Amino acid sequence: MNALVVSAIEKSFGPVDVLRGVDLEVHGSEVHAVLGENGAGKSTLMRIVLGLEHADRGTMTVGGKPYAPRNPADARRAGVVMVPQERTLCPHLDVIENIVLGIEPSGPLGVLREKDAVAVATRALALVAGEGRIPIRARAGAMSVADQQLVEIARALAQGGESARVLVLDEPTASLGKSDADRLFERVRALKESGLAVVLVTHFLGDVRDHADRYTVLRDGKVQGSGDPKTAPPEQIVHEMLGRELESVRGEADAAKGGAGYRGEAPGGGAETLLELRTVAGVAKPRAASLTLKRGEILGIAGLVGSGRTELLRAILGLDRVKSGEVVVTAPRGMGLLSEDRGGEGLMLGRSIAENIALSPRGPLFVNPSHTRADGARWISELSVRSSGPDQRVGDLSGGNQQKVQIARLLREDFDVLLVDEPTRGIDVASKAQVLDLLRELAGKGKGIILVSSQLDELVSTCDRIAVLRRGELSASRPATEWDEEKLLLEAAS
Amino acid sequence: KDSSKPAPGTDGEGGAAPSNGRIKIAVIPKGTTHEFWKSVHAGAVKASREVDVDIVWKGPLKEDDLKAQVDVVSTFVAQGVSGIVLAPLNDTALRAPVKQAAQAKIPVVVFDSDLQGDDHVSFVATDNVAAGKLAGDHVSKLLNDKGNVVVLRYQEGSASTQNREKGFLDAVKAKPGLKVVSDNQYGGATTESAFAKGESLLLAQKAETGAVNGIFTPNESTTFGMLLALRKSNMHKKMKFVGFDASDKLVGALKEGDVDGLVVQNPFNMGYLAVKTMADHLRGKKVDKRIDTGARLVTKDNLEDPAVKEVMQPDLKKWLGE
Amino acid sequence: MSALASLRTMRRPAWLGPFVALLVVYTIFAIITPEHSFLRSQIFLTMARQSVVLAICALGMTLVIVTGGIDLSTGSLVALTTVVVAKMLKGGSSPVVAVATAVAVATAVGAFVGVCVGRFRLMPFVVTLGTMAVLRGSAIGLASEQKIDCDPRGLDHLLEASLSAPGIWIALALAALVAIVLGYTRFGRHVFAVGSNEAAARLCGIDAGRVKILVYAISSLLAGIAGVMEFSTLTVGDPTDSVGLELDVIAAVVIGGAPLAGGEGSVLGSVFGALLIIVIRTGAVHMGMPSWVQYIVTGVIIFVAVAVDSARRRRTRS
Amino acid sequence: MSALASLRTMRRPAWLGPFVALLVVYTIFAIITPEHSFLRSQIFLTMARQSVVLAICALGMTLVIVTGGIDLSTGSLVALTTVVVAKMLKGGSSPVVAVATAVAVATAVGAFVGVCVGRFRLMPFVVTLGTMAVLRGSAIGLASEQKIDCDPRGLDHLLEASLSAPGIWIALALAALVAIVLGYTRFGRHVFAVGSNEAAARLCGIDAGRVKILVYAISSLLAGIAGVMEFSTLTVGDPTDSVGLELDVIAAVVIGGAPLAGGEGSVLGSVFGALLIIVIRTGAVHMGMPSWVQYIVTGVIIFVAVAVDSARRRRTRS
Ligand SMILES: Nc1ncnc2c1ncn2[C@@H]1O[C@H](COP(=O)(O)OP(=O)(O)OP(=O)(O)O)[C@@H](O)[C@H]1O
Ligand SMILES: Nc1ncnc2c1ncn2[C@@H]1O[C@H](COP(=O)(O)OP(=O)(O)OP(=O)(O)O)[C@@H](O)[C@H]1O
Ligand SMILES: [Mg+2]
Ligand SMILES: [Mg+2]
Repeated sequence: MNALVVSAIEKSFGPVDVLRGVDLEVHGSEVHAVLGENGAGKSTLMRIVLGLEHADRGTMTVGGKPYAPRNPADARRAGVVMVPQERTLCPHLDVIENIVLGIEPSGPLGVLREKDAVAVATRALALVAGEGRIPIRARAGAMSVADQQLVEIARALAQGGESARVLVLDEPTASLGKSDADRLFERVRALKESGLAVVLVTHFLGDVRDHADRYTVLRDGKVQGSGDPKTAPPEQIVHEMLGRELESVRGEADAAKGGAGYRGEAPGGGAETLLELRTVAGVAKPRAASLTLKRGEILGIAGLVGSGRTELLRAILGLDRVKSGEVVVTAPRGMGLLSEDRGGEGLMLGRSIAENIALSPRGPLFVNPSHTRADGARWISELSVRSSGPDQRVGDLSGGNQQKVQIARLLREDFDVLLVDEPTRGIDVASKAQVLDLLRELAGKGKGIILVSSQLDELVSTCDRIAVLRRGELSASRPATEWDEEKLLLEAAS
Repeated sequence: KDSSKPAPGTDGEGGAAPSNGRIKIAVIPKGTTHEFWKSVHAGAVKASREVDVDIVWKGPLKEDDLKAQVDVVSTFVAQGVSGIVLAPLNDTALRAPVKQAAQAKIPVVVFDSDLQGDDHVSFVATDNVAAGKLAGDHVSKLLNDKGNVVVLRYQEGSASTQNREKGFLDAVKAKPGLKVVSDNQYGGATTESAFAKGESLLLAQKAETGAVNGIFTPNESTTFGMLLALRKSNMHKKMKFVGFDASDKLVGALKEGDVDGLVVQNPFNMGYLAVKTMADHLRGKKVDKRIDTGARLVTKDNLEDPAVKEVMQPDLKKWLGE
Repeated sequence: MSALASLRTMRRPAWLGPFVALLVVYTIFAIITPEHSFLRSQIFLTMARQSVVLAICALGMTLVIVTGGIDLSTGSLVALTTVVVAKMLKGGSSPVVAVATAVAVATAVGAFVGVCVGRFRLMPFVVTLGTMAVLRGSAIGLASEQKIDCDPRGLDHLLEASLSAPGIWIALALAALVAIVLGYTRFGRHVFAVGSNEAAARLCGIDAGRVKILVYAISSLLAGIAGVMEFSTLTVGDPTDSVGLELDVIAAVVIGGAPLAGGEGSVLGSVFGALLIIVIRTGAVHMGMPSWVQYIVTGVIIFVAVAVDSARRRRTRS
Repeated sequence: MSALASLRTMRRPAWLGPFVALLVVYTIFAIITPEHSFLRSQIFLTMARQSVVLAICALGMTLVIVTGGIDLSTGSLVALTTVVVAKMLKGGSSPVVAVATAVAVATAVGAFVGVCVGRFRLMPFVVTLGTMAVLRGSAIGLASEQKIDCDPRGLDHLLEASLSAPGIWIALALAALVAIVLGYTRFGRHVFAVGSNEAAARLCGIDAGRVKILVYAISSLLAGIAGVMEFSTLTVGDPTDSVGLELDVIAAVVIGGAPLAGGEGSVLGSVFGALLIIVIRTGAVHMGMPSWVQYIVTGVIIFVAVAVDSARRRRTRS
């Protein structure tokens, strides 16, 4: 039986038509992947399913009954739960409190039953993260993005409880490492076998192939195609997503084969050194990191989640305190960081695209708003940011397009050294290829780049050299040609 | 009721209005919520009916807010009333707006507190130093010229109360047997702040051990606050307490002996004379530069005197229509 | 090892800072007052009595601030309550009816503010700024621009500087009640969640609007009770009473460790904050400091309390 | 089509709401005052004069609120400035020296607040609450608990209800200057960035601490200038002046369309907000409303202005 049926849903925000008559059927006991470019309307559709937004037109049913949730509480009563794309934990509450939020076990007069809460929460946590992986009394705000993501998945499971029919996962693995992601998919399979319908929004076509039973592609707010990902060739799916061939760019599909990867033109010993780290140690991580970065090269940093990659980048930039060691910057035009936490510290969500791109500590004393806007418009077309114009609030953009805005800002600054933390997180295949090509191109123009990514294939195909970070200790770097994904994983996990 | 409308009964009667319309006088007190100002208001209304003029009664929005009063005066000047009757919150700061009024040919009568300069027509008020001295002499008499005395002041920079405090302190300091143990605490604008201050002050001076024999407070809110503090800590009747101004509660306390004396001004008369003087001036009569409205000491004994009674309980209802 | 780790991650109670500040300030005053008169039990009781209004208001304000809101109408509401009580008593109502009416009026005002903030998503600062003016005006108008004089009919004994006066015990009981609600009930948890991340709370099915309506209603109910206590002290209805009280109340809550951004706060901290303010005030009068020195001392102590608290937090975090 | 779309997505300027509110309220008063005396040019000039202090303070407060901060010390600072000017004049200084000293003192206070907020990351609400008390105390102490009387030596002509008085022009020039700084300079950008997302601003290499120090210093400098204007009106140094002014100033800025959460705000909006408050106040005096009606009207208008603004915003977004 169909667990969730969505028919002819339309939704617009002001002048922007986001969904233009979407139909979607999800069966019980299946994992249904929803694919599409950045800004295609995937998250909006899911938010409507959860009652966070309300469709302008169209109907839905759950388990055959009409379904029109006014709010997430209605959705939960009907057995629909979701892990949204952006992080939504209460930073001041601890892990347990976050997981049982809204479903707190309680006695008469609403008095909390703490023991029951701990039991419910630890059970849910154990399912997604394994025993003891996450400290249950830590405040959510103090945890890494990956851990927060796991807590959120646990929360959705706990909230659904026994009566859950539909679980919506909006890019659940975007900030997870491989082992956490694997465990999650194992979990998803078990849930599916117990009769649950799972809607999976993702940009990882590999995951779709391995874990989904069916897929539906959205483009410009309309359904463009659907089928069985195990039989449909990846090229076809990509074509449905983009409406054109993915020729010149390397998509995820062939990047995995290492095909168009960049090799062997590493700058010679004579290239100018831009950055040198001498046994740098931060407050907790990194513990001893030494590296040199030369003009024109991309240095990859691999590591498991929590190994301290983000801290390393922050220490280099001076955002975190360096306890010992030395960061020697010889780059004349300085360094810039692309944050992995774009909502938290990457972007001013309340302000326009143009203003975000123009944000800089440098520049002339006086600024001209119309120049800023024109500049913004130029970057929007350069990186094909899907938006209504340079004046649109960044907070109203889809996740992937927000990421592009962040990149545009770095490019505009014309730094010599770019520290990029998970640059392809949450962006679609075409944009992903575009971003990686862009990095290559920038290196070609003489920039030095440090690339942190959880996508090992990305590292192998894009970098000149790769170093591995293991619990805060950075290994010596080796040419990318000497690595492949298995070797990196082995090194990082050993 | 609406205290701001032209006083009832002034419309349609008589035809004495000048050719350019009826005379409209703005009366600007320092505040509106103390009973003192209610009586002034009543007196002003009485005068307005007698001499057939319209009055507008308008205090600063916040009680005792200097800037607000300056703004009210200049707004009336801009509006172009016939005359302004003003109780200035400061003797210098109101000089400029009053000068402005004079330039706009709007005469000003000052009442209650003085104003520097001579742009105003007349000054109608109590002599506050003398009134304070009245209180000081009474306390000395009650204490037989010896003991410890406490003053709870009203507010920083308020001239009329500072004059009363000064008059009181002058009188007390003239007696070598009397010692002022505290005179640097201010009760602030409201009863509640005066009460909290008074309570803490009594404790700090160990009043319960008999270390304080006499108390003076210079206006209604400090007097009432101090009265409450004495009552709440069971120290009423244990010391001599002379306050200033009157209200039902204070008169009740006087009768019960919790207050040993109240210096009262004659606010009704003040309001009456101020408006009358202004009307006289506007109609071309000659008016005195200084008009004293008098102050007297009220005690339990003279409370029933008809003269005192009239000052203490003017018939507000009749004039304000409440 | 794990025990040690759990010790380190254990949260330092939020009220510790204000409690230490209170102790230190009290001790300093006790030492420097002549003959250590600051230690007399009567002083203690008087300070307890003086704290009652501030502390009861701070209980409600704690809830409001934890949701990330603010309430500027507290002072006006207290004044209005004294006026309503006095007016009813004067009109011949029994004390019970007068008090019940006044508290009901206050609660209704709070519910209205809550609806504006919770349902119509108006900024609490502005809504309560407007409410503050409207309530002050209503109080003055209701009292015909005068203090309302009436027979307090026993209400004046509600709050006195004596252990037998019910006021102090009522305040303590209310503090315990609010602390329990905030710390041990679903509603309390939702209050924190709404203040911490409203979107997350909504996602989890919490009706954030309802939580806010309740919070403002409770807060105003408490302000109403505080107003009754204020009436008990004044024995008149005073429409000009408690101007600026809200700033003291907010200061108490903030000193008590609740940032205005919401998501954090503790009832105990706020109560200590209120006590600290009263101790400073009483101590200053006690020392015979001129009023301007009192202002400066109060300012500096607010300052130091928060600076020290913030330094401690930073140390704990890193 | 594209022109139409761009028109529709074009952002409505933030000052439009308060401007419309101002027009509506002014028109209502002009209609209902007897003989339409509200339209006389003298009234217009008087209101302009009365707005100067509030508007100049609102300029600085706009900067502060855009960074997500708040400044409660404005009223005290204005009072302190009047006292410093008066004291210096009385001591025989020339008016220029007196004004310069007073403004310098104010700026220094602001820089201190800025260092606390920007460098030591203390909460602005609490820092300025403490500062408010300290400054009030200092003003009273400096003035020896009196109003300071002095020959204003021409400073009283700075601000008058006449087109030839420099005060009104100075205020306009300052407004233009601050608007340019906020809208057309790198520093203005940074002010918005810090208020919008401080972490992002830091990440981009903006020294958020420095921005805040500058913002509070500028804001206090403006409060200092406002204080000089206030002195010009009062012609005495009044240590009890402008109690609660900060709430009016904040109300003006918030009515002007700047949410207290920071990241948004416009100088023009704040100026209209300040004018609205003054028009209500003057109109009320003009109509001879009793003060309690005036309170209620002010409250209701604050309320309506913000409710309408919020409804408009919601409509634009969806
Ligand atoms: N509140 C809003 N106001 C205006 N526009 C919005 C709003 N929310 C979403 N949009 C627009 O709707 C479109 C679809 O966004 P959505 O988040 O659904 O995309 P998505 O498919 O999830 O993309 P991604 O893969 O990048 O997450 C985007 O162009 C976005 O700008
Ligand atoms: N503010 C914090 N307080 C306490 N612990 C933290 C804080 N931030 C991060 N951590 C911990 O430090 C570890 C490293 O986090 P970080 O995000 O730097 O890892 P990473 O290698 O960059 O992984 P990823 O970026 O994939 O999350 C995490 O395990 C997290 O629990
Ligand atoms: Mg999305
Ligand atoms: Mg990271």
